[in-house]
Amino acid sequence: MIALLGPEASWYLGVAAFLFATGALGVLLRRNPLIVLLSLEIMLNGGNLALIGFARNLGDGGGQIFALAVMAVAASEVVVGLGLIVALNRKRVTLDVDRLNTLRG
Amino acid sequence: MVWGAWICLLSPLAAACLITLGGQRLSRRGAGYLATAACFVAFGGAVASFIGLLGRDGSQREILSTAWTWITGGSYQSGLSILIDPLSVFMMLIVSGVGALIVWYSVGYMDGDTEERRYFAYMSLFVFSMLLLVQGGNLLLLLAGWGMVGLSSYLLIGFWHERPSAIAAAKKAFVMNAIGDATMALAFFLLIEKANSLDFGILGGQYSSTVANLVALGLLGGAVAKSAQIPLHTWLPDAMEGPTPVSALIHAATMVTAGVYLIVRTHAIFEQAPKIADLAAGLGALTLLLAGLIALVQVDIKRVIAYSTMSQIGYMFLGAGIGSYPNAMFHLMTHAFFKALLFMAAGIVIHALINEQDIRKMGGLRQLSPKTYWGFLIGSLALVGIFPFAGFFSKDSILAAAMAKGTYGYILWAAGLAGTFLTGLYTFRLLFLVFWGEPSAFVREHFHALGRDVIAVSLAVPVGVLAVLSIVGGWIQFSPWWHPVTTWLQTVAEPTVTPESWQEWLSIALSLLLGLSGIGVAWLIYGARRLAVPRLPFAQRTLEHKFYFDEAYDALFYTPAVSLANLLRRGVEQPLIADSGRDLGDDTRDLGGLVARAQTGLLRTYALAIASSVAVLAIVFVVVK
Amino acid sequence: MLVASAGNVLVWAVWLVAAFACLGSGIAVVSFSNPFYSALALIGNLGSLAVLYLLLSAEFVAAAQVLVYAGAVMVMFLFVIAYIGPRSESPWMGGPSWQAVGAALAAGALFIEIVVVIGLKASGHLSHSEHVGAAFGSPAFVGRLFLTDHLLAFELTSIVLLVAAIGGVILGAHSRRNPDEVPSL
Amino acid sequence: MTTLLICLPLAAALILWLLPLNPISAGSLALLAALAEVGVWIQLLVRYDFTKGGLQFSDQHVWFKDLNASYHVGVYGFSVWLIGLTVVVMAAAIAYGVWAGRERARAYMGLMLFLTGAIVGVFTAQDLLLFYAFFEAMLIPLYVLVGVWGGPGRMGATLKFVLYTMAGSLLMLASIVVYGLSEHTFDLTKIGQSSSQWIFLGFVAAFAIKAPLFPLHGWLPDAYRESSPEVAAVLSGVVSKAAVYGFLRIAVAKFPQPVHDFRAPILALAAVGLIYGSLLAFRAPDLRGVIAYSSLAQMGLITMGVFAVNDLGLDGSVLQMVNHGLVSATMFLLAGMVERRALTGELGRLGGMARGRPALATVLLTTGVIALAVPLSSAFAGEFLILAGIFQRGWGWSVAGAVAIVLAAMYVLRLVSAVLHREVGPSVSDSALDLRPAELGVTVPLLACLLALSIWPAAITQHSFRGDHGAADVAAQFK
Repeated sequence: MIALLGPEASWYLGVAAFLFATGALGVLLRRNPLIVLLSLEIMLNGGNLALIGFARNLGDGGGQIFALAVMAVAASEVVVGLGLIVALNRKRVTLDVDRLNTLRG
Repeated sequence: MVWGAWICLLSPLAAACLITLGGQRLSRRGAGYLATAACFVAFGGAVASFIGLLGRDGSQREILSTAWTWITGGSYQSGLSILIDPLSVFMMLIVSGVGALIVWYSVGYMDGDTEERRYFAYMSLFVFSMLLLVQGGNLLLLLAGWGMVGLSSYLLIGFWHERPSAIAAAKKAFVMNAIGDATMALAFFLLIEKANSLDFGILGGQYSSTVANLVALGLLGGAVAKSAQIPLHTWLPDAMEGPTPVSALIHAATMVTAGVYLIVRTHAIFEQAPKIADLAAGLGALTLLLAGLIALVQVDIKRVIAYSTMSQIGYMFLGAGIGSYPNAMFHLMTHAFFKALLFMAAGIVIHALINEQDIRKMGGLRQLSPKTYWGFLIGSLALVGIFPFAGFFSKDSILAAAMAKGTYGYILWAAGLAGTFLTGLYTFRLLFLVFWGEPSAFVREHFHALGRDVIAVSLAVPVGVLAVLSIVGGWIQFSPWWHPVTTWLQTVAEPTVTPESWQEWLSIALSLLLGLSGIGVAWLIYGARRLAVPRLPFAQRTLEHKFYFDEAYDALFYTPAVSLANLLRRGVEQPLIADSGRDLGDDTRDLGGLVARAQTGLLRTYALAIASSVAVLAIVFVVVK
Repeated sequence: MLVASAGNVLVWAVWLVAAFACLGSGIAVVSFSNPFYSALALIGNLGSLAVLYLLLSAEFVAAAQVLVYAGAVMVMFLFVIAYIGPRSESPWMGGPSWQAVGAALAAGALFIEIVVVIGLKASGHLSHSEHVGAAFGSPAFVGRLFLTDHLLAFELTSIVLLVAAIGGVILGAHSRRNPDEVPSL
Repeated sequence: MTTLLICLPLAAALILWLLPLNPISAGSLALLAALAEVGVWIQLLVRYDFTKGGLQFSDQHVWFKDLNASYHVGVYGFSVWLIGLTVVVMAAAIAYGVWAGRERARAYMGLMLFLTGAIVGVFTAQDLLLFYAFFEAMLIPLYVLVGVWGGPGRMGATLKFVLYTMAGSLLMLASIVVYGLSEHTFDLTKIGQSSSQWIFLGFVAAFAIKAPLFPLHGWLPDAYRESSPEVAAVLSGVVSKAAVYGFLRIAVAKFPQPVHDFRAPILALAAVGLIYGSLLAFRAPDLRGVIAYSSLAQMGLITMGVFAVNDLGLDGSVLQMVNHGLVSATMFLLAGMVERRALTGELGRLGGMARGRPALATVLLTTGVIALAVPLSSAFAGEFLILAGIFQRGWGWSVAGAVAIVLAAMYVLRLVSAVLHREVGPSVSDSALDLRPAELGVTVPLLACLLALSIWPAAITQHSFRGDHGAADVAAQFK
């Protein structure tokens, strides 16, 4: 049986929260879709860290499984997101999320 | 006998349907003969009914034949039934007999018109409607016939439908008649409420004087409208836009006299409402005077005759109003003869002059068309009431009956006598202007005589028959000595007044005298031209404007109705109702636009919205938990 | 105990380094104007996260993180960045727009709220953690869980990946028939 | 039998939507289904026992057990006639649609058939929730039919129509829910009478919008002008009757006390609508406008008859519902035919079409004459009974009606002359044909129905209510 060495789970969660907030800031602030995607990755990783931290804290493997699933979803999202960016680029559209306002009401 | 009446009613309808459905498969002439034959069959049916009734006792002469229940409303019901009694048979004979002659005449008159088939379908429909009116076995069917007659007269007046004036006249006639229909219907609603039935029998029931007055007033409204009495008379002169046989059939012989028939048929209610009966008589007297005056200045040959028709119906109303029903009916019959004769003779003139109706362009036709002249002369004498022509026998007895009615009767009597003078004057003014003197340039240029073909026969024979009837038709009753018409109608309409013998003779003498003096004055002015036409500009203008009735109605009803409709359209319908939907829609759309502005289409805004919502929600959850 | 505490100190040290690297690289990702640098920073971020996962006995996840995420996914990112060419933006130019202020406020609020919520709701449980077996987080452990308790999640994940793959192919495909015609969005 | 009558057109609609038929076979199939529907109705008419009266051919299946709501359909004497009106007019409308060759025939014909089923459902539903379902099902295809196949202003027209009718429907739904829950059943044959004014007004609002009654007719002129002629025919001929049916079957039968309390205002609105509609019809600038506003007037009249709640008024209004349905349907179809020839419905640009077109002239004139209720026509019989009935509630109402009769003569004659008479109008070319045989095939049967009714209006008035006493039947709530 292994005890948790080093900082307790709350420290990890603090890091996770900070990562999530940083990612959110990037998503909200940046106009380059690539960086928005990267910021999204940071948010997802913040979530993953929290999942794994709880998994360790509770001794339940489910959290890790979930983190893996999140990774898979993140990969999928990257595929689609990058596909979109490439397609946009091919249409000579400026890569600026503020220019993409076709859905304007 | 019952079968005779049904055949009488239905054969014109059958002809109308056949002509309509047959369309081009029927030749134009064929349609005319089909309609004529149907009317003669109807006349045969009427004669059969007449003979059937003759064979019965006086008290048995009322047969109601119901085909089926036409309409019900709870316990109220009215059947599709016809009534065969002396009054209806009397009318059937006149309508189908004179009608058949006029339809036959039309075969010649309308020859060459491109839409002859339609014409004869309408004519047959009219005869059917008129027969339905007089045969209807209850008030509802009477109203049905009443309305159908209005409809077919609309169709016939507007027959030449490319002429805006014809269409306007037709519409006017129909709408005026619809007013009458409406007042009659209101009277019927009251009867239904009080008696839950519309059989003729209920008219004899006891009603409060208010109810009786209202019912009688409603019926009088219908009668006045149909018979072109003041104040609902303005449609009749305009209705001369129709073909001349139509004028003869509708506006002389049959339809316009329906009002008289109505009053006689429903006399029971008028006897309970003496004030309304007096009103009817008064309106008749007023009409006969005003119409006679207007006729003095008219220049259209048919309009003069039309006003004389109004005037003569005024006599009938006078008679029916004072309760002298048989005399009113008798005058109705003789009037049908001589007025149809006058119209048809005028029709021949118009036909010969290629549809010219202005008497100022006519003159001297006596030499060119002597037979027509004789026919017209007979008709005119009968109209004025000169012995021994038909009008003499019927008109004078009405005047005599008025004398038996007290002071009010004497006023009516005086009006009637004055009317006789006017009749002589305007009738012979027309005769002298059209037939006497030298042929005018216009006449010489345009006159073409009738050939000796089928057309001429179909024009001449009915005129001849009617001329004979106008001479001898009156002899069947001479009220001082013999009165079979009164006896015949006794079971249906017992007269309420019987004049003394001296009153009869005095009326005869005075009316003959006044009629002759009217003719004399006309001869002096228009025949021998010894006197100049009197110059009375104001009177003339008033008469030419027909006492401004049209103008008054225009200002009182039509213009306000149109302005009201326009006002409603612009003031209520457009802004309040039509735009209500648009406003509602616009507002919704504006609101949508407002909300849509939040949809910037910018990803970051959405993300920010999500993030802030999550932030706020998180606070809410923490606080609430 | 001493060994333990020495190990403890070591773990703390590693944690501190990894955590600060993680936070720093996260901030770097967000603030670099060139996406290429951002992507590189993200690789660092992912790597330091993997270290933290290891400290949390999640060996398999850490390995997957490095191999799949920092490896494959980020390579894809870099390819795309290289493909479209690095374009810089200057995110911090000009005064703060309402959008920027709102973003900062929202992000800050989220951070504080998460901390507060965790502190309020879970502080008691977080102070002591469960003891776990040596196998916890091993590939065998994860694999067993995936094929037993979480089979459905596993299958769904695979379907999501498949769909994403198809989507990527369609988005990236050139029209063969008409080269001018690009797939519409 | 009743269920067959509802389901036959619905099934046909489904087949049309599902099978990839070409327009011609789709049209033929739709027409065939519509005619089969008429055949089924004739069966119903023959087999309905009028001497017994009451609810017949009923069919009941549990729907929501907890709410006591069920699929319950059946036919009363008067519904027989309204169903007959529906199937005949729908058959004519579909036939005209087939002949006119509407685009996307499968969808169009399917919607028309669906509409038929829904309207028959409205006339037969004996459960409030089912009634509501059919009422809404009737409106949805109409939205589409007006909005997709209508004229240039169809979107505005549809928007108004949707807004108005949805508002009414929701009020009715609220009333139905409150009424049904308070009475613990939604079955119309079992539900008791209520004296609640609010529930009553909810129903009245819905029906008054649908009928429509003044001043809730804002949707009417546009919807009637912009929709294709056969849809306008159905709208004014049949759909408006569903509203009056609602007045009769629900408002009057179930709410005797509120009817008594609100009689004067409702009659006043109806009378105002009658005069108002007549006046506007007299000044409307186009064919459809005249017919639309005359429809408004007629609905006012029929509503007066229903709210007279006596034998005369009720008999008259059932008869007049059928009459007006047939008349206005024929008029709208004729308006469509005239518009096809002249490419306009503006009265000022029409004229002189009678010359050389005897069939058009005869059919239009005959229909017009019946529309203005010339005596001896069935419309006269209906109006006469209604006005005689309403006379007993106050003579003033009948005077208003009599004025309207005169106005009706004015506006119908104006319409007829503007199309047929006077000089040839600028939009009428000599090459415009007379009615084609197919067009005669659509209009003549409708006209024949009217003429048959004119010969024997008692066919309807004698066979509408049990024992021929409408008021008693209403008082007994048609049980």
